[in-house]
Amino acid sequence: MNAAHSNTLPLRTLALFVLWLLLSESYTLGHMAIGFAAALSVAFWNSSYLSRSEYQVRWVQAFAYLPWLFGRILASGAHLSYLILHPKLPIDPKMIHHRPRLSSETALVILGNSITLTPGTITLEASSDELVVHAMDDESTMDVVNLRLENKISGLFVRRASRQ
Amino acid sequence: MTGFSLVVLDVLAVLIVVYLYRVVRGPTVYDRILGLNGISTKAIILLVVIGTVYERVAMFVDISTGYALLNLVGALALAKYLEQRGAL
Amino acid sequence: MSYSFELPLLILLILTAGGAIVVKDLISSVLILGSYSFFLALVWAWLGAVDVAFVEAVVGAGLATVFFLLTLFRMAPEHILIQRSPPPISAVIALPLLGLLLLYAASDLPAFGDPQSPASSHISPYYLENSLRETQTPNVVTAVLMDYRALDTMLETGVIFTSGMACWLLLGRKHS
Amino acid sequence: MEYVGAGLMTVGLLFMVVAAVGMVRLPDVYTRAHAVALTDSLGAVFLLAGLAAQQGFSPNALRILVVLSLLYILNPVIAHATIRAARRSGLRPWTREKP
Repeated sequence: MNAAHSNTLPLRTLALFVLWLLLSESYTLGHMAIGFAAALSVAFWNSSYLSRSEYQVRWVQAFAYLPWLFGRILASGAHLSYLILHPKLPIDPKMIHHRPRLSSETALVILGNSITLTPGTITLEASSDELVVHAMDDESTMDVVNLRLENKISGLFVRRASRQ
Repeated sequence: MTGFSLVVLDVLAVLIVVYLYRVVRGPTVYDRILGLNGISTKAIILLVVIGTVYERVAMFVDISTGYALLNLVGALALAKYLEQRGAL
Repeated sequence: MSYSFELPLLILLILTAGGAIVVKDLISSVLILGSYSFFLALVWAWLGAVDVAFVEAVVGAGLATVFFLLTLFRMAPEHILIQRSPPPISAVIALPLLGLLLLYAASDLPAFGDPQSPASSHISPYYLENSLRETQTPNVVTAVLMDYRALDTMLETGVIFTSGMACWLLLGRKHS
Repeated sequence: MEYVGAGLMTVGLLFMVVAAVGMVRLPDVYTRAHAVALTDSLGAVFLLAGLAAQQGFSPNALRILVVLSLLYILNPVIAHATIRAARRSGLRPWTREKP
């Protein structure tokens, strides 16, 4: 555990503890003590899983991203429903190989998750140099091919001023 | 709104039968896993709906959260194993 | 309380139980048993026994499935297929008779939710009135399980512990 | 608020019915995975959001939203893992024109 992680430890503990308080609805001293101990230990033991990245999340854009993603999910969900309910089943499944230009691992994970969440496309393989995506038809692939998703996600991160 | 909740419960139960058909028939083991995953998603939602019907959401949400996490662990373990071993 | 959701649940239970018997390989059978176990948990939840539902979902649908699968993965692939011999004649005759006998016995049970049944008129009121004062537990089912039936539950825990140890000993061995 | 909740739940149920139809009609694992992802991402989200709306602004609505976000995060992971296992074990995807 290096210095950067212990900096955020109180913050993570606080976030988990607030979640506990909201969910437990029991504010006796004993229960709150248990909750605080649990939050602290979870935050502490998971420290080693946080990799210190040179990117920083821009929170405003991150919160704006979720509704936008949901809108895309709705649109492609309607399209996929049309494909499924159409009597002739006009699907044309294909694999597309996509080379992401994202360098941060977190951004790559978010990209893969967003692709899978959007109906009509599912991430098959994700590595830093290639994403294999299975798509229902040409129209579903649009968001991946024309880099809309990717540009959105790369806008969520900003390179941190290097401290070393 | 209890009447509407009951309708939701029954529709979900009927949909589960469809997924069950996929689990029983599914040509490959992956079809079965997918079907089971769909069933557990629906069952998690069913638990929350039952919780709202009984007006004890807190307790039922606990169960469904636990089940969602266990489902993740089980599905991931299974997928990892099948990946190493190959199709049956 | 209406019966409109119990019937679909019970039908699902029977379907999954039948499906687990019918399928050809053990992995599918285990997966279907997992969903069976989950429907059982839904039944408990619907009847208001939340703790039992929780245990059923965690142990039955989660842990048992994973343990079964871990065991299957240690087996040779050819042993995973089920070779089923036709059932013996005596079983074909005797089991439906046993079922009829059970149905006949069940017809004497008090109706579900009948306020006049012995369980509702003698035992339940006592627990409902006194359990909070005697055990300080808000959930009556938990109070019955953990306090009034504590010895029983303790021995059950012993059984579960033993089986857990057995699983660990069997599965924890190194591949040779 | 109750009627908003009921409306959202109806939309969620519709998506779930579509996904179940897809589960039966679609030809192979990969395409069926799309149907399951549809259930999870739209059906579950609409249904749970409807339930939360019925609860109004209360801790219970928050709890339901916790389940919602859990499903929202975990289900893509499960779908991806299953499909990746299918691909790595050499299952060929179904295509329109037979090679």
